[in-house]
Formats: sequence, C-alpha cells, structure tokens
Amino acid sequence: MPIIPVNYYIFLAVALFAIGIVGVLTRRNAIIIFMCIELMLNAVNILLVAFSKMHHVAAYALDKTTTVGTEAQLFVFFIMVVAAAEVTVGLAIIVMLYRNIHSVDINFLNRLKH
Amino acid sequence: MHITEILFWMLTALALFSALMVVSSDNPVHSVLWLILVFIAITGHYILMNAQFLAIVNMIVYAGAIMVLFLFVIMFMNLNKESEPQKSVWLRLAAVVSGGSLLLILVAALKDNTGYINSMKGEGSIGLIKNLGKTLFTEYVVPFEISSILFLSAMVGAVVLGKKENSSPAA
Amino acid sequence: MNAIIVSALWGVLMMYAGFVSKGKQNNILAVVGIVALLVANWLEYLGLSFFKIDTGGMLVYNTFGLLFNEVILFATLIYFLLSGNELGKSNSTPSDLYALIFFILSGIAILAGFRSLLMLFIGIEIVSIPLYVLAGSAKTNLKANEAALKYFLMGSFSTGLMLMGIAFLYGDAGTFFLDGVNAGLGVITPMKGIGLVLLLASMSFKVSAAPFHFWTPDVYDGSPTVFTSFMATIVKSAGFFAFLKLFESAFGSIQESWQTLMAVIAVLTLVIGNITAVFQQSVKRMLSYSSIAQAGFMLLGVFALNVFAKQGMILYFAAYSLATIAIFAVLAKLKDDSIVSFHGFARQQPVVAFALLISFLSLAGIPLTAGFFAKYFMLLAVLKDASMLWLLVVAILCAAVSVYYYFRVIQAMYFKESANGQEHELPDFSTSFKVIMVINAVLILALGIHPDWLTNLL
Amino acid sequence: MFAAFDNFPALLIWLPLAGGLLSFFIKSDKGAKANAMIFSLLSLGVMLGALAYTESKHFMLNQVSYVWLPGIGSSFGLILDGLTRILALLTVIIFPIVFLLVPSGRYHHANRFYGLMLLTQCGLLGVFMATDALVFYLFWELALIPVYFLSSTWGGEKRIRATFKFFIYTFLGSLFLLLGILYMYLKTGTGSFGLVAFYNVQLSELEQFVLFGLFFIAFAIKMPIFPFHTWQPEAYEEAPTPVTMVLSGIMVKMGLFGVLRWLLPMFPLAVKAFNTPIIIVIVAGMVYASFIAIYQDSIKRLIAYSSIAHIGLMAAGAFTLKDSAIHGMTLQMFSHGINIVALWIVADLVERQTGVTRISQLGGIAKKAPTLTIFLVIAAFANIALPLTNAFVGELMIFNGLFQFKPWIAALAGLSIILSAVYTLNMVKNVFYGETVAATAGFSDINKVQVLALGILTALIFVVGVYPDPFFKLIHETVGLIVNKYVTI
Amino acid sequence: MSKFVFLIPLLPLIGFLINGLGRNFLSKTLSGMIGSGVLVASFVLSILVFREVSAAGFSTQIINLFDFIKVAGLNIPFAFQIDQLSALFLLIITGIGSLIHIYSTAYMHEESSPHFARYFAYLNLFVFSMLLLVMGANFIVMFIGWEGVGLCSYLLIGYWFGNNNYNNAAKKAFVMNRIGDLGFLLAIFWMLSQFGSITYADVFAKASTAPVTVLTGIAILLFIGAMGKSAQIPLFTWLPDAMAGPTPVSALIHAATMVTAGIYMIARSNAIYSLAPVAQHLVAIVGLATALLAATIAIKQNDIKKVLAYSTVSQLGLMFLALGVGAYTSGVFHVMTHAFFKALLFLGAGSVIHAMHHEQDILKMGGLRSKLPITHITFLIGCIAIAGLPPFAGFFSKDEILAAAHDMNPIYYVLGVITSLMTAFYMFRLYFLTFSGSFRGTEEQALHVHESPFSMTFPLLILAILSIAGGWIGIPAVFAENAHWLSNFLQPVVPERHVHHHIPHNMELMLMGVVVALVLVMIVIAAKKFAKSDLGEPNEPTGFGKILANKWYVDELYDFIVVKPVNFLASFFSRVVDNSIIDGLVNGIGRGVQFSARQMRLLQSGQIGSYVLIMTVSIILFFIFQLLWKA
Repeated sequence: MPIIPVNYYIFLAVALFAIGIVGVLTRRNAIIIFMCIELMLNAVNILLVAFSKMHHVAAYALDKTTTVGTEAQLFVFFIMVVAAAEVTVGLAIIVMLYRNIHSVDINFLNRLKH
Repeated sequence: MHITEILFWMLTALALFSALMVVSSDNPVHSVLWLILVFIAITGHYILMNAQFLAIVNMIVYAGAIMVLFLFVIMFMNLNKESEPQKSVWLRLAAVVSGGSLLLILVAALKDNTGYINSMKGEGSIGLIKNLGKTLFTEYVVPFEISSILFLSAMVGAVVLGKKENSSPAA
Repeated sequence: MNAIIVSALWGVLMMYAGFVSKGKQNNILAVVGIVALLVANWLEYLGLSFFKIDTGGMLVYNTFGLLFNEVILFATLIYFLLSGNELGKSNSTPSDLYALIFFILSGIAILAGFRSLLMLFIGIEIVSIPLYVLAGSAKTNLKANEAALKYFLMGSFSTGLMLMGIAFLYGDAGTFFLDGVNAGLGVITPMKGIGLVLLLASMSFKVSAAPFHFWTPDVYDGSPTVFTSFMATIVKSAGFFAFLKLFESAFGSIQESWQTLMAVIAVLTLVIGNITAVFQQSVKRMLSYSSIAQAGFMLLGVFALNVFAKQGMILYFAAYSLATIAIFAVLAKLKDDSIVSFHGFARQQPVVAFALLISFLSLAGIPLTAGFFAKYFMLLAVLKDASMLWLLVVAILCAAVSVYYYFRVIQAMYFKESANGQEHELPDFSTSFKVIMVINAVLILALGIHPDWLTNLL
Repeated sequence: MFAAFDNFPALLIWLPLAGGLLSFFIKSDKGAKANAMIFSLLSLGVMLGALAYTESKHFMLNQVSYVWLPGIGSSFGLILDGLTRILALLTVIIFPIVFLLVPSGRYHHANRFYGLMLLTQCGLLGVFMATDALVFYLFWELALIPVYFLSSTWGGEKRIRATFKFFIYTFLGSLFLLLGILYMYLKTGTGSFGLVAFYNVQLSELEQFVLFGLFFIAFAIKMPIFPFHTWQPEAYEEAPTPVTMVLSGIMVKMGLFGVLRWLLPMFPLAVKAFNTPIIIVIVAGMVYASFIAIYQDSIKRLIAYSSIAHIGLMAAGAFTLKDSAIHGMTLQMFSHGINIVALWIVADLVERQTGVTRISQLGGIAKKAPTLTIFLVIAAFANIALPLTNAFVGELMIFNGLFQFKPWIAALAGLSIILSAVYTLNMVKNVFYGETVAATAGFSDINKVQVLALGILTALIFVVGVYPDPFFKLIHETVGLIVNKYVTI
Repeated sequence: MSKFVFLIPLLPLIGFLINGLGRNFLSKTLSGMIGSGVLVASFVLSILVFREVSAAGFSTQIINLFDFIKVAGLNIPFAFQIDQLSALFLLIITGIGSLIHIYSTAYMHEESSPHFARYFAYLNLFVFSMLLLVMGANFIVMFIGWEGVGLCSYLLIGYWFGNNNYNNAAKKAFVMNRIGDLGFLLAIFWMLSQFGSITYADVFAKASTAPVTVLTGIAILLFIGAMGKSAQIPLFTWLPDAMAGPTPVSALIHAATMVTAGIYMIARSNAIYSLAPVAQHLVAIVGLATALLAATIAIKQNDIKKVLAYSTVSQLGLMFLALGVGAYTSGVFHVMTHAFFKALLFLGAGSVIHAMHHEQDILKMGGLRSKLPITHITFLIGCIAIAGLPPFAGFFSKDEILAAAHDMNPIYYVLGVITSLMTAFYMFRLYFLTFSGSFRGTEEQALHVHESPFSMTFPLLILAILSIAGGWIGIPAVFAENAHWLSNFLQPVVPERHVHHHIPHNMELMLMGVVVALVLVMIVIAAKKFAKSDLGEPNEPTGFGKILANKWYVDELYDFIVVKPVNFLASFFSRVVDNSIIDGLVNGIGRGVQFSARQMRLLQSGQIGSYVLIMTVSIILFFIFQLLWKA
C-alpha cells in the first residue's frame, strides 16, 4: 500500500502559497493579483485536505467508524463559498474602477498616500 | 514506484509549473488558462486523497464558475492582448527573494514533521458526498445557514456597486 | 445568538424596505432595528435567549461577549442617530447600505461568541465583504474607488494569511475549536508556531496594527466619511474583540511565547500612529492615524490578557467609539476636512464645539473623560503581570505626543479665528443633532467620572 | 453625596465646583464677578470655620471619605491636616483677592473666565486635600486643564504656543506620576489607592528608586526646578495676570506639596540615596536662576525667575529632611504665595496703566503713585526675605536646615540672597525711582479696591513675619509625622 | 522699670507708623514734632534705664516679649537684654538721635510735607531698628535690627529718589551690607548647630566648650557681617557714596550709630573673640588697614561730606583695631566719643551746606568764619576732638586704643599713630579750607550765606560740649587710678584685660606727649598750606596724589572683578544656557517629533505593492523570531 508523507503535501501547499504571494507582489494588474490570491486560497485548501486525511488515518487506526477529518473538508467547502462571494464583490469593485479610470493597473492607485 | 506516487509527482509538477506560469505570463488571458490548469491539478490531488466531493466542487466552482467569471471580466475590459507594464526589476527581485525566503523558512521549520497519508481507497471514506452532507446538515448547519448571510451581503454589495448612477437617493 | 438572527433578519428587511420607503423612513427603520437589537442582546445578557440552537459549541456567548456586543450596538445607535442623514445623502440606495451595515452587525455578533476558527473565519468575512462595498459606495468618487480596491485586495490577502494559519493550527491540533488548539500543555510545535504568527499577522491587519496598518490611512481617508466613522470605531472594536478572544482562548497557554512579538507590534503601532499623525493637515487623515495610535493602546490589552485588560477593552471600545463617532459625524457635515475649517468653530457653534472638545479630550485621555480610564486600565493591565516598564514608558510618551495633535484641533476651534477675517460658513446643525452630541459628551464624562457603571457589568 | 454640612473638606470642593459650573450660565459680566466673589468668599469662610473647629479638636470633621469606585478600589477621600490647612488657606485667600482685582470688561466672556478660575480653585483644593492617590491625580489634572484654557484664551500674543508647551510638559510629567501611582496601587495588595495603604507598601530598594524617579519628574516639572523650568517664564509672561498669580502663587506649590505628602513618606530609601545630588542641583539652579533674573528686562520674566530661585530653596529644604527646614519650607510655601501674588498685582497695575512690561521703558512711578510704590517696596523686600517679613522666617529655617545638612551648600545658596537683593532693587530702582519717562508720565495712583487687596496681603506679610508661631502650630503635627519617618531609619 | 523697656523701641515705631500713614494729612510741624517727640521720649526712658543699670548691684535683665520661633528644636524668643553695654548704646542712639531729629526739622524744611513726613518716618524706623539691634537678647533679634537699619539706610540714602545716582548709591549700600549679612547669617546657623541656641547667655556660656577652629570660623563670619555694616575693607566703598543722603542722615546713620553696629556686635560677642586669637588678629589687621587706607584717601577729597565719610571709615578702622587687640572697652569708648564729634562735624557740615545752598565743594568755600560763627566754633571743636588733642574727647579714647595696640604689637601702634596724624592733617585741611582764607564762592552765594536757625545750632552746641567733656568718663590710669569710670561700668559685660598695666606710666606719658606734639605739627602744616587767603588755581592732582584723589581706584577694581563678571554670567546664562541649551533641548524634542513625522509619512507610499511587501517581510521576520530563535 503506497503511502505519501504528509510533508510532501505541506511543501506543495507552501510552495503554491509562496508563488501566490510572489504573484501578488510582482503583478500590477488588479485582476491577476486577485487570481494569485485565489491561488493562495487553493494552497490552503489542499493543505487542509491533506491534514484532514492525516488526522483521519491516525484516528482510524483506533476506531473504524471515526469521522475525524470531516471538519477540515467542510472547512474547505466553506472557503470555496466565501471565495465565491469574494469574487463577486471583488470583480464588481474592479469593474467599477475600470469604469472610472479605464485601467486596472494598481500603480495608478496613488491618489491616497502620506 | 507505485502508480499513485507517479500520479502524485506528475500532478505536483503540473500544479507548480502552471502556478509559476500564472504569475509570470504577460497576457492575462494566459494566466487565467494556466490558473485553470492549476485547479485541475489540485482536483487531481483531491481525488488522490479520496476527497471526491471537494474534487467535484473544486472543478465546478473554481475551474468552472469562478474562472469563467474572471475570463469574462478580462474579455470585457479587453485586456487580453495588451501586455501589462512590469514593475521595476528591483521590486520584482525583492518580491521573489521574500517569497523564496518565506518558502525556505516554512520548509525549514516543517521538514522534520511526522505523519503520512495513504491514498486512493483509503479507510473510512469521509470524503464521500454522503458522509460530508450528513455532517454538514447536522453539526455544521449553523455555519451553513450563516454563510447565507454572507451571500446576501455579497449580493447586495454587487447590486450597490453595479447599479447605474441614480441621483435620487430612494430606489 | 439573538443578535445574529435579529440583525440578519433586519438586514433582509432593510433590503426590501428599499422598494417602498423613502430616505428619512429608512433612518427611522434602522434606528428601530438597532433598538430592537439592543433589547434582544440585553435580554440575552440577562439570560433570556429567544432561540435554543445547538451550535455544537461553535458559538458560545458569555457575559464578556454579550457586554461587548451591547456596547458596539449602542455605539451603532449613536452612529445612526448622528450620521443617518449623511448615509441617506450618499448616492447609493440608503436602504441597501443599511442592510449591509446590519449584516456586518450580525457578523460582529458572530465574532462576539465564536469558539471555533471556522466561525472566526466566517464572521470576519461577513464583516469584511460588506465593508469593501461600503468603502466603494461612492461610485463616482475616484478616491473611494481606490480605497475600495486597496481595501479589498489587501483584505483578501490577509484572509489568505489567516486561512493558512488556521490550516496549520488544524494540522497541529486536529480540531478547529479554540480550546482544542489551546490544549497541549504550552508546547509549541513548528506548525502551531507558524499558525500563531500567521494569525497574529492577519488579526493585526484587521485591527490596523503596525506593520500591517498601511491600508488604514488610505482606506479611511478615501472612503465616504460616514463609513470611515463606522470602520474606524465599530468594526475596529469588533476586530479587537476577536483578537483578544482568539489569543486568550487559543494561545492563552503559550502567552509568554508571543508576548514579546505583541509588545513589538504594540510599540511599532504606538510610535508610527502617533508620530505620523502629528504632521497631518487633514483632520480626517489625522483621525485615521490616531485610530492606529489608539489601536496601539488597545494592543496593550491583548498583550496582557488579564481581568484589567478585559475591563479596559470594554471601556476602551465605548470611550473610543463614542468620541470618534461624534467627531466624524461633525466632520461629515463640513465642506473640507482640513484643520483650518475648524477655525472659529467655538464662537459660531458653542454647543457642538463643547461636545467635540469633550470627545477630543477623551481621545487624548484627559482625566474625567472615559478615555482616561480606558488608558488607565491598559497601563494597569500591562503593569500587573509582565512588568515591561519600557513598554509603558513608550506608551506614555506616545500619549503625550497624541495630546499634541488632538489639541491642535481644540486650539483651532477655540483660540484661532478664520484667516483673512471672513467666516467660512459652517453647516447649520439641527437641534436634534446638537442634543445627541451633548448626550454623547455627557456619556463620555459619566464614564470618565464613574467607569464602574460599565466595568461592573462584566 | 453631600454629607453633613459641618463637613468642611467636602464643602471646600463642592463650593468652587458649583460656583464654577454655575458661572457658565450667568450672562452678565457683573453677575459672573459677583458669583465668583461670593463662592470664593464662601470657601474662605468655610476654611476659617474649619480652622476654628480644628482648634477645638473636632478632627473628624476635617477628614471625610465617600465611596466612589469600589470596583477600582478608590474612594473619594479628603483630609484637612496641617499641611493641607496652610495651603488650602493660601488658596482660599488668594482667589478672592485675584477676583477682586479683575477690572470689569478686562476679559471677554467673563462668565467663562470666572467659571474656569473657580474650577481651578476646586482642583487645587482637591490636590491639597486628597487622601486617595487616584483622586489626587484627577484633581492634579483638573487643576491643569482650566488653566490651559484660561491662558490660551485670554493670554498674550504668543499665548497659544507658550501655554501649549506648558501643558504638554506638565501633562507628560503627570503621566509618569500616574504610572508610579498605578505601580504603588498594585503593590498595596489590597488594591487600594488610599494614602495610608500607600504609606504601608513595602518596596525593594530598586523599586523605590524607579518609583521615586517617576514621582519626582512629575513634581519637579510642576514646581518647576532646574533644569525643568523652561516652560515657566514663557507661561507666566503669556498667561493673563490673574492666572499667572494662581500659577505662581498656588499651583507651583502642588509640586512641593507632592514632595511632602507623597514622595518623602513613601520612598525613604530612595530619598536618602538621592537627596544630596538633588539638593546640589537645585541649589545650583537657584543661583543660576538668580543670575538670569538679573539679566531680565521684562518685569514678568524677572519675577518668574526669582520665583524659580525661591521655589528651589523650598524644594532643597524639603530634601534636607531636617526638621527645621521642612517646617520652614512649609511656612514658606504660604509666604511665597502671598509675596509673589503681591508682586504680580503691582506688575499688573503697572502694565495696565502703561501697557509696558519692559523695565528699561519705565521709571519714576514713585513720583506719581506713592501708595503703589510703598506696597511695591514692601512686597519687594518681603521677596528678598527682610526680617519681620514673612519670607524671613521660612528662609531662615530652611537655611538653618541646609546648614545642618551641608554648610557649604548653605553658603552657596546664600549667594542667591545677595543676588536676589541685586535684581529686586534693580527693578525697584528702574521702574519706580528716578525721573518719570514717556510711558509713566500720565501715571495715576491706585484706587481703594486695589489698596484693600494689597493692604490685606501686606498685613499678612507682617503678621506671619512678626508672629509666625500660630502658623507653626498649624503645621507642626503633620510635618512632624513626615520628619519622624526619617528619624526612625 | 524694666516693664517699660519695650516702650523704648516701640515709641519710634509708633512715630514711624503715624508719620508713614498720615504723611498726606500731617503738617510739617506736626510730623516734625511727632518724629522728634517720640525720640526724646525714648531718650528719657533710656536715661531712666541707664540710671537703673548704673546703680550698684544691677544684674543683666532679660525681657521676653513673645516666642518668635519655637518649633523644630529652635527656640528663638523675641527678647530684649538690658545690661551695661546696651544701656550705653541706648543713650548714644536715642540721645544723638533726638538731637539730629530736632536738627532735621529745620534742615529738611524745604521738602513738601508728605516727603517731610516720609523723612521722619524713615528716621524713626531707623531708630527703631537700631534699638532692636542693640537691645536684642539673641543674635536673631540683633540680625533683625541689623537688616532693619540696612533697609533704613537704603531708604534714606535714596531719599531723593528722583536722582538715579542717589538710588545707585542706596542700592550699592544695601547690596554690600547683604554680603556682610550673609556672613552674619552663616555665623548664626553655625552657632545654632554648635550651641543649639543663639541667646547671648547660652552662647557665651558654652563658648569655651567649642573647639577653637569652630569659634574662629564663627568669629570670622561675624566679622564679615561687621565689615559690611561698619564699612571695613573690602566692603567699605558704599559708605562714601552713602553721603548722597541728607546730611543729618549721614550724621546719624553713617557716622554716629549704624556704622558702629559692627563694633557693638564684636564687643557683644567678645567671649567668642577672646577665645579665637586668629580671628582677633584678622580684625586688628583689617581695622588698621582700613584706617590707613581711608585716611590717605581723605587727604585728597574736596567734597566736605566725602572727607568726613572717609574719616569715619578710618575711625571705624581704629575701633576695630581696638577690638582686635582685645581692648573692647576702648573700642566702645571710641564709638561713643566718635559719635559725639563726628555727629557734630557732620551737622556742622550740614549747616555749612545749608548756608551755601547745597554747595559741598570745599574749594568753593572759605572765609566762613565770620559768616557762620556758631557753626565755625563748634566745627573747630569737633576738629580738635577728632584730631585728639587733650582734653577733648577724642584724645582719651584714641590714646587708649593706641596704648592697647602698643601692648599687642608696636607696629600696630606706629601705624595707628600715623593714621591719627593723617586724621589731624585732613581734618584741619578741611577746617581751614572751609572757614579761613577768603570766600571763593559765587557772588550771589556770598549774599545769602547766613547762620542757620536755632533748631540747627542748638544740637551743634550740645554736641560740642559733649565732644569736649565726653572723654572724661574714661580718664586713663596714668592721670588717676581707677578714674576710668567706663571700664568699671562695662566690667560685667566686657571683662577688661587690664591692658594699661603692661607698660610703665612714664613711658606711656612720653608717648602721649610725642603724639600730641606731632598732631600739633600736622595742624600747623595744614594751616600753612590751606589757611592762605588765595590758594591759586586748584591744580589737577598728579602721581600719587591722583591715585589718592581717585580713592586707590577701588571702585574701578570692584567693577572689574565683581560687577562685570556678574553681568556677563547673567547674560551668558540667560541667552546661551537657558534659551539655547536647555530650552533648545526641550523645543528640540518637539522639533524632532515633527521631523520624524515628516519622514514617516513617506512610508505611506500609496502603493499596494510596497505595502504588501513590507507586510510579507515583517511576517518573515516574525517567523525567524518565533521559530528559529525559540528553537
């Protein structure tokens, strides 16, 4: 029976997370930045699932009817829910901005400073 | 090397590569497509970990609905061809360095972490829709209901922002 | 529990009310709603809750939470009474905005009782997402747009951080319940450490603590003043409550390990907030920095996490919110928010000027105002266990600096005359407005003379 | 909250407070002044009554305590013991005189002016009478805030800046004080702010040093003593004269009072460790201030610096821990209040008529206004502690204590006696003697009211100067308690 | 009787109050009468006291009025002590005081009535303080009087406050006295800490118990006080300037009474000095030096009052010499005689000035002998007395001092003699320039020169008689054993150290003879030099004479080493240290905050990218802190 150390998943998630952050830092297009944030969320999701699996395995060894790990997967579900809502609002804001300044370049957002 | 491991490595490689492409590709449309690829890879991982429900939801909600939304907006703003201006080299360098060091630190902190996962038809299939649904509507009914408030507010928000200008306050 | 449901329902009600009701009626409806909320929450405080819902222990309401909620709701009442009209003036449908505010209140009610990280997450999102909208509700105003986008992007970024943190905590503890996270005899595994730091960062972001405060001045400055007022007071207080609750229940057992970090954050926040506020010429922006500065003081409470801290927090919420709401309410009515526009204020509007004076004194922490006892408790809390005298000395020096910029406005109101003689016409404040302002001022004084009235409820 | 009416300390708080609040609702200037006079005289009456009662040993009537903040552990406690009596007496004497001399129409919104003044009086009396640290602190600030508004509203051209400096400076000091109080509060164990509880706190040496520092900074800034004094000349110069009188006559005593009431009894070890350097600095500061006073060309600044020197002497006396010195400085607090107020009155009368405060632009007033000159000369010589004036008694005893402490310090401090003669006589000579100049050509002598006010002060100068015994009887008991604490260790 | 003693100082005080408060209502005559009346009254009382004291079997009386300070281990009663010494001084003060008051009623008559009253108020106040000084039963009361007289001298010197030179003189007098007073004060504190009391009785009783160093210290500090009051080196320069005051004031305060307070003080505390030889020598040397210095200066002065002033300083120097050599009685004796003839001389001078319409330059006088007969004769008597020709008063007292000095150290004697010879010279220079020769004043002065009214000449006559006979109470043993009534009288207070019996009588007589002869020579020289009808042009003094004329440039020296540095320090402290350094620091903090505020704003760049970057970096730092350090 093949087993994969949970570390691999952690590293994968962390890597995706880091990439997402780098994206947020490097890009200037608001939409892309938003997408990178979505990427970060997905990294979290995969991590949660991995953990849920991990804990489940640990608990299952003792009790065959255990439901340990469910909560994490449900949490992922809620994250997706929230993400969906966020996307609605976020895109609405971006569109509104585009209506006004015909650009989504965040570098032009510096009316407010100091 | 077992088939699942091979799958794991393939999916991981795919996810990371396309994630990098998301960040690096100039054309927004391309990034969107790459992002969809990332989601697909992640879905694969879900299946590997025997979380079918999430796999499906991820596929439908994310890769499907959300990314379409993104694509739509981008098209709507027809940003598709113009490649956005880059930030200064130094800023990007700083970004990469900090992101890298973050990764480094986390890995360094977590490398000697125990615990393992056996994949595919793992024990007690908690990832099945049936089980999840049961818990969702028993223990987790409250958050589920509450998240409706979230949607309501998102909806109202979208209305508030999207509605055309009207001088008179009352609707 | 009462608060969540009532406010959610009322939000829906407001949403539909938009179809029938006109501007003024919305205000009345909203006020009625708040009063209803106050009553409902108070009843629950007295032990009478309308609904018996099994939340599987994800939401547990104790006196602290309910009292906090009561204070917040009361602040919101004052806020509606003072700024309701401004809200009506904004070019969106007021009823929708009211609806959003009510949804936010229900989110705050969740934060008042969360015992699970899931609830924390959802609560914070319910609070945040409508706020993004409110910030951008002035659709044609470029500043507002910019504020909204900045707020949204950075806010969801911090959400990402928070989720990552939660994930690691789950990986460590195998549960989302705070008690579960707190268990483990104070040993810190790497995962727990990472989770802690990430949560610290994201919560600091929500309460605009340095170095995660950068969004605050821009967003507060850009958003319509009405909503700045709401964000800076009620939402910030909620954030702080969640912060306190989370770190007390989830990381209480490993307090020593993060106190130093917290102290650093507090000091940074105090210094940056106070110092930067000194130079601001726009009162609105000055207040947004001052809100950072005040956050620095509240962080001392989170830092200490003892009985004094809790009393102080409640008092601080009340003192800070009441004062700031009053000031913003006046600011919202002024043409421009530069400090010059306050010249000669006292002569033309003695009553309002007096109310403002009390508010500023309270913010500056002058004795016999609520603000004094708020700071008093914070100092006491820090002094009690961890005798980090240097931290307090910094706090004191910053308090002295804060006097500088608060009193600049007082000087403008009382001792300076509008330049080149001619009057810049001030808006004519309605009698009801004046009355509320005075009541507000009296409340601040009352809390300053007899804080026990509030702290004894704890 | 009003207990029995024979309850003097309470009345001393409530009367000015009520009067002050009432004053804001009086429209006419005359009414406001009358109101202020009435309430200040009432409190004077109460004070005298209190003294009478104390003589007949109804001591309880001079000590009250109301439940205030049980949750926090603070109770609204007031006492009229020796230390308080003499300072409260000073306060209630000064205020009516100050009010008496304010010419109608001098200040716009007179009702606010008098209201704030009365609030200040309330604050001062509270500071002197509080037996509860928190109450003490609150009154400490309450005395400061009205003064801030008084000076910023009715002061000179640079008033806002000067007053603001003064305010932030003292406010910062008082924050340190607050910190110290809170620490003590936590150390009491019983969670009480009571004076007695504070006295009984057991502190390690290090704690004493730190706390001493916290309290001392606040008091030093308030007094002020070198080198924390730079706010004072500006503040005195810019504030409206009635306020300046209160500031220099009474408010600076808050710092000295604090030293006697809180600092010395609470931190004996620290005091013993630090008093020598402190005294040396203070005394050096006295001489320094006297030198500066010689250079001043503005009457107000001259008086300000001379006040710094005199306050310094009192502070030094307190830190010698010598019985005679502490008795002396306690009496001297009273005397100095009387003298400096008299000097300010004269300075103000001169400024009012000539509109000038520059010594170099004045002269020959004696020819025009002999009566004023007589009072001035008396006040001036009282200021340089001529025998049979009040200041002589106090300074004699302080110097005696200094000499017992370290003879050479007494000798150094003695320089200030000589210098004080120099600058005071310079002032007298250049302003009042000599030939009249343009500014003083049309000078007219003072009227009945002013004669009355100055007459009262002069009478006090001589009463205390010739027969100080009753005043010593007043303070002896309390001062004895302070000193004995050091006899034991 | 003693129950009325308190009236002696009280009456002048009452006079002061009446004249002071009623100055606008009282007529000149009335205030004059009050002023003089109270003094005459207390003079009468003093006589009664004196009779009681001089009666056999009298013991010192302490009269406690009330407790001045009785707290904190201090016990300072406000008490008077009546004994031989104070009784003697009472007589001198009230007696001469009365005469001068009477004199003043005429002399000051040109003043308007309020100022006239003010003048008498001041005089009365002075007498009151002076009486406190001598009657006090402890050093505090003495100090009270001590500063009181200082105040009055300040007020009286600056009596004509319209003139700023006078005011400066007044200020100078007060400040210099203050310097001395500081010494006095320190001495008081020292005595307090040493003996626990400053009552004469206790202090002198315990004096022998204290270590000599302490006593020396106390003695020297006391002497510093005396320097100030009695115008000794280095604090003597105020006295000549003090001549700015009205002449009767100069007579009373700056010749007869106040300036002798120092001698009184030291004589009073002889118990301490006798135990502190070092201090005694200091006193002697300073006294002698002052005597010489002042005498030399007096030779070259042309202002009639200045000459008398310097002669006063010089005479005071001699008195201190006496005290220094332990001949306290002689000191007190000379105080008395000096009071007589110096008052006489000053009043005479006043009469001259009065006649000359406030002309004080003796080079512009001359030939007044015929015009002012009474003034002239009395003035001559005064000159003889001070020159020390027998049997005038000055002879006895001065001779006694010289003899005592000779006992202690012949050099003292020689210098003393030189001083008295110079005295004789300049006094007669003064006399001849003023009264003999021909009138050198202006024409219209010549017309108006007239003898002064009786109320002015009457005191002159009285004092003249005293200047002649005053010395006979101290006939030295040379002429008649135990004829020295004064020393016997003062025996209880000032134990006489039998100075006279060390040198044989014939030798003493011989010395006396020599001195008298030399004095006569001096007078003759003066007559030769100045009695001519025309002096020719008053040529500028040159060389040494110039130095003398300029008073050894002492004032300039003080100005250079004291006044200028003080002013420099004042301005330096004020402008540099206070404004720039200390206040600069305080304001600098404020400015620092402002500056850092301006810098910190730049952090708020408005760029999301940089915001997020900073956030990320700080998170990384937190990680490092939290994980790697803790691990």
